[in-house]
Amino acid sequence: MICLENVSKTYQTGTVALRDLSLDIEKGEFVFLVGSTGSGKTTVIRLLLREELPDGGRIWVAGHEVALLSQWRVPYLRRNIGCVFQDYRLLPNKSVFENVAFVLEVIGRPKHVIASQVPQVLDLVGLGRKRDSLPGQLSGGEQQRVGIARAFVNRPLILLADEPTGNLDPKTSLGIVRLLDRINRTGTTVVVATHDASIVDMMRRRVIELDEGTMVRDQARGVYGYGT
Amino acid sequence: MICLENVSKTYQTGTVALRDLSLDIEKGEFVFLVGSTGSGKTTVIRLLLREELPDGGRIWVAGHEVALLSQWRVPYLRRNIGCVFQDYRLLPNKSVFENVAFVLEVIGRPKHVIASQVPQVLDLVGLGRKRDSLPGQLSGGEQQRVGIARAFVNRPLILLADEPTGNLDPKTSLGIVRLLDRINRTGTTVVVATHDASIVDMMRRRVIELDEGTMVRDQARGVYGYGT
Amino acid sequence: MAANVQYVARETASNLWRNRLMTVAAVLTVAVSLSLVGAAMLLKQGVAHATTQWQHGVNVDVFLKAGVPVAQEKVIDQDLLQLPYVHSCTYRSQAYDYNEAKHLLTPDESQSLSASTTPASLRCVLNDPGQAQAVAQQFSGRPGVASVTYPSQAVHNMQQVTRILQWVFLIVAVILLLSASVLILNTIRLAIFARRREVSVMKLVGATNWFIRVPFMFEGLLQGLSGAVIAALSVIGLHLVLNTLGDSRTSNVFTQMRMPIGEVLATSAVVVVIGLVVGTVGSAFAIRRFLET
Amino acid sequence: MAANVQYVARETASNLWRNRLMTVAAVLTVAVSLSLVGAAMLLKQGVAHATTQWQHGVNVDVFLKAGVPVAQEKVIDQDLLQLPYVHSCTYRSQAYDYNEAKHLLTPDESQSLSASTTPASLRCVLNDPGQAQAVAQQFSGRPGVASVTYPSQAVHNMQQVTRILQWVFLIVAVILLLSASVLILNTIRLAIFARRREVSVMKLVGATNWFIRVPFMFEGLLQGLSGAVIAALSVIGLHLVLNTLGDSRTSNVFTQMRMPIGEVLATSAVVVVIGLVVGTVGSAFAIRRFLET
Ligand SMILES: Nc1ncnc2c1ncn2[C@@H]1O[C@H](COP(=O)(O)OP(=O)(O)OP(=O)(O)O)[C@@H](O)[C@H]1O
Ligand SMILES: Nc1ncnc2c1ncn2[C@@H]1O[C@H](COP(=O)(O)OP(=O)(O)OP(=O)(O)O)[C@@H](O)[C@H]1O
Ligand SMILES: [Mg+2]
Ligand SMILES: [Mg+2]
Repeated sequence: MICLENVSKTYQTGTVALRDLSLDIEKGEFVFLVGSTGSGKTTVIRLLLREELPDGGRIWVAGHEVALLSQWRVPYLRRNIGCVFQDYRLLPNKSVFENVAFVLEVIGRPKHVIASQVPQVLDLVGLGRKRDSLPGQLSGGEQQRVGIARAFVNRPLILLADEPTGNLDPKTSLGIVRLLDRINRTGTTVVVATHDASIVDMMRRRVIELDEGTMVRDQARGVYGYGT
Repeated sequence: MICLENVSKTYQTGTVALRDLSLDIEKGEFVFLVGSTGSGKTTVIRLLLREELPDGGRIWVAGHEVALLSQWRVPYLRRNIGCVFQDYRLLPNKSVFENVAFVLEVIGRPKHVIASQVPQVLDLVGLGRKRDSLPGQLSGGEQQRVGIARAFVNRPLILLADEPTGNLDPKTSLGIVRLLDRINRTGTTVVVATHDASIVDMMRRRVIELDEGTMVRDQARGVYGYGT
Repeated sequence: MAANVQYVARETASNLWRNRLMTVAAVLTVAVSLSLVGAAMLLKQGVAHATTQWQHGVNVDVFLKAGVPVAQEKVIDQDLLQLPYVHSCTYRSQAYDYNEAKHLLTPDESQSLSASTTPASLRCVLNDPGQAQAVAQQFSGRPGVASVTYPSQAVHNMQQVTRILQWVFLIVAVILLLSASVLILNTIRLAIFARRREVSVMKLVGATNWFIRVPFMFEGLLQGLSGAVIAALSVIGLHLVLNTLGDSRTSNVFTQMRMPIGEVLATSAVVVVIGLVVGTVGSAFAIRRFLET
Repeated sequence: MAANVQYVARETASNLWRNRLMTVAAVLTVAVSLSLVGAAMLLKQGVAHATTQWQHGVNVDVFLKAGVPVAQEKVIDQDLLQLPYVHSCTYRSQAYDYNEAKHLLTPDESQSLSASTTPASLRCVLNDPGQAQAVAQQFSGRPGVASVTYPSQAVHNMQQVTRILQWVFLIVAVILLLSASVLILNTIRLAIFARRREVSVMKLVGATNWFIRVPFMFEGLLQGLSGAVIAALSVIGLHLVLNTLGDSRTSNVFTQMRMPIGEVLATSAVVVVIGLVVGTVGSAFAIRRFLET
């Protein structure tokens, strides 16, 4: 489902974010991406979404080599990928409901489907009562949960989550991770970049650890780290 | 140093963020503010900074009642308060160095002081090598550390930190908390709003827990929570 | 073009409302700059009308000797009318000319005049004011004709001035139109720039370029339309003001510039179309670079 | 005013550079709209100059009878010059008038002329073209004078047109100035709106309002200045173009509108000052609402 082959990425500033990274994630897997801050987790997710292009190496996502994809097909790739962004990236002028509904509108879902599905997803992340708030009127954790709701409202093939619990309290975090697990059980491939040792340790899934852009660990039923 | 007396705050949307909250923080204390997401932690910090005004009750910060402060004296209040924001709030057009230096320029520090002090603080948070990057060119954790560096570069009387370790790996988090502890030992009052159970449990300092805008716990040498 | 009508309508309306400041800024820019374009177009047409009027105003005055018999007067009149470039001639009696002279001159000057010393005259309106000198050449010195007067240098100047005025206003209109386009594009670009993050987020959740672009274009269309309608109303307002000025004093330049309401409405329509096109195309153009990658 | 010079200079420079799009947008808006203002001011002055020229061009032609003795000619000349409103008179021989007529008329028309039938004339330039009729009244019919011609209706129109033209250009300049101010303020407002979060962050870390405002005002000042300098250069460019047009063909309206470079520079200076003031005050004004609370 996701395959990176000798991928490297250097930003314009000269920062080497990824060095010769290869990894393979099968359909239906649940993978934690860990590593200290600045180790390149977000960069991996950006490359998978084709927000950035790699400098070297090849990347396949859902059967397409992303670098070769023509401009107009990129949106269709992205519709297969739900993504929770580290900085939320909500549309500031749209309400919570509209932010989530937008993803369904993009793929042309009819109005009644939107009207039934969005509230359901919002209830799932515990935001049923905030559906008409604008992102600026939400607490950090609430914004993060809107991002999570948006990421899986259209049941994507792949779910990428970048630090989905960074602003959530442990109880809510647990709820979110259980949710991700449930989504994973329906066949969705889930990749979670995180610093939250407790959820990694609890779930005991595959853990890939990056350090300065290289993979230093790929463990089948891993924990967050050796040293913590 | 900080005193809230029957403070309540309702946002324009009708959300009641704080209900009749009273608390007292002495000079030189180190306080954790915990509570589930949306419980009002950020709101408390906003009120202390006079970013918002309370609907009811009175607030004293560093000897001033903030609601009675005349407009032109607000900046001088804020210079006594260093603040790490949950959403970082860096100046997007300024480099890391300039973001931190700005706080010193605001209070009119001479150039040579800035030139010596800023790199020192950046090294302390581990960003010495990123001083010329713009915030958009940093990883989430790096941005958070810029925010932390900015908050205490001018040695404020009070340091407010809203979720300062949300995007940091446990090791870096620990380093940051140790740093906060060191700052606290120089006499600075430190208030940290956090979800990070491990640091709260490790530090064993005063813990104030909010729930739906009311204080449900104020414990001298507390832990993160009962239920986790 | 996957965007359906309802989505576009809702999206456009809410964007216009939620980005009020930018909506107002864009509408204002369109309104102000297109008003100027419209006004210039109106003035150009006004001058065209006035020119026709002024050209009719160029007369050749054939002053008759006192005591010329009526028959001779008739002959002169007919000979004048036979010239192809003479449009019409009016006989003015001594009394009439005396009155006119008194009217045009200061009391001091007209003291020396009397009805009997003032000559009668034939005032001829020419089809082509350039021919005034030819008439003068042919008729001055004819029996019964005291003198023939016509504006010489002035006619020359007048023709040049009106011709050039029309050009000036046309050029001004074109320059203003270009300026307006630049200013409107500028405003739209700024407004979209302020929303570039929004555009990038839409792209990241899988929206196609058209899906993003269409509501922006409709926004631009509506902003352009509103601004242009305000501009068109200003043009019509200007027309009405000129008309009123033209009524209050008789025979001034404003009267001469009066034109049928049809032309004014046509000008307004042109302004509205320009607004629509610049708004829509400008938005499509401005959003382009934020849609790349 | 805690901001020191160095801070302001550095801050302004880096803001201008890092917000290039907005800088360019603002400069463009100032340049385009103030160019229009400057051009209108220039044209107003041009018309004022041309008016003087045109008024000098209003001649009274006193045609002399063929064979009038030179002494009588002298007397007529002197009598003419004694009138207070006659500026000067030039004697034109029969040959001269014949040549002029040939030049003004089509070959067809001038066929019937010959040097001996064309009368000699005294061409008098008036101080006040309104007095042409008075001269005509006094001299037509005098011994030795064949006829006196002067432009009547045309003089009237000409005076009206130039007077009104000056007003029109003045009003246009004022309207353009108001429009320019609105458009520039609009652009600055949008540009600052896009940076409102930045302003709020500065406030949160303890910056005083002046500390934030001064660099913004300097930005506005520099943007206004750059735009205005471009506009001033356009005005000077326009002047040079008009001058060239005025040189290439003799005696057209452009020649008549030529004016001393001093006035053009004064106009440019006014434009620059307007740009400076609108840019600075506009920025100060636009940032105001983001500084509250
Ligand atoms: N747009 C960019 N331009 C330049 N450098 C960048 C950019 N984005 C990230 N970087 C750099 O690339 C490196 C990897 O960044 P990345 O965001 O992938 O880290 P991360 O693992 O997500 O870190 P964190 O846990 O803090 O979010 C960092 O050193 C960062 O400074
Ligand atoms: N600007 C605002 N307008 C309206 N409601 C708001 C605004 N900011 C916060 N709220 C609401 O007020 C409540 C408290 O928010 P606050 O940001 O203080 O929570 P928090 O404790 O910081 O949560 P988190 O841990 O998720 O950051 C929430 O329900 C939130 O939706
Ligand atoms: Mg990251
Ligand atoms: Mg918060």
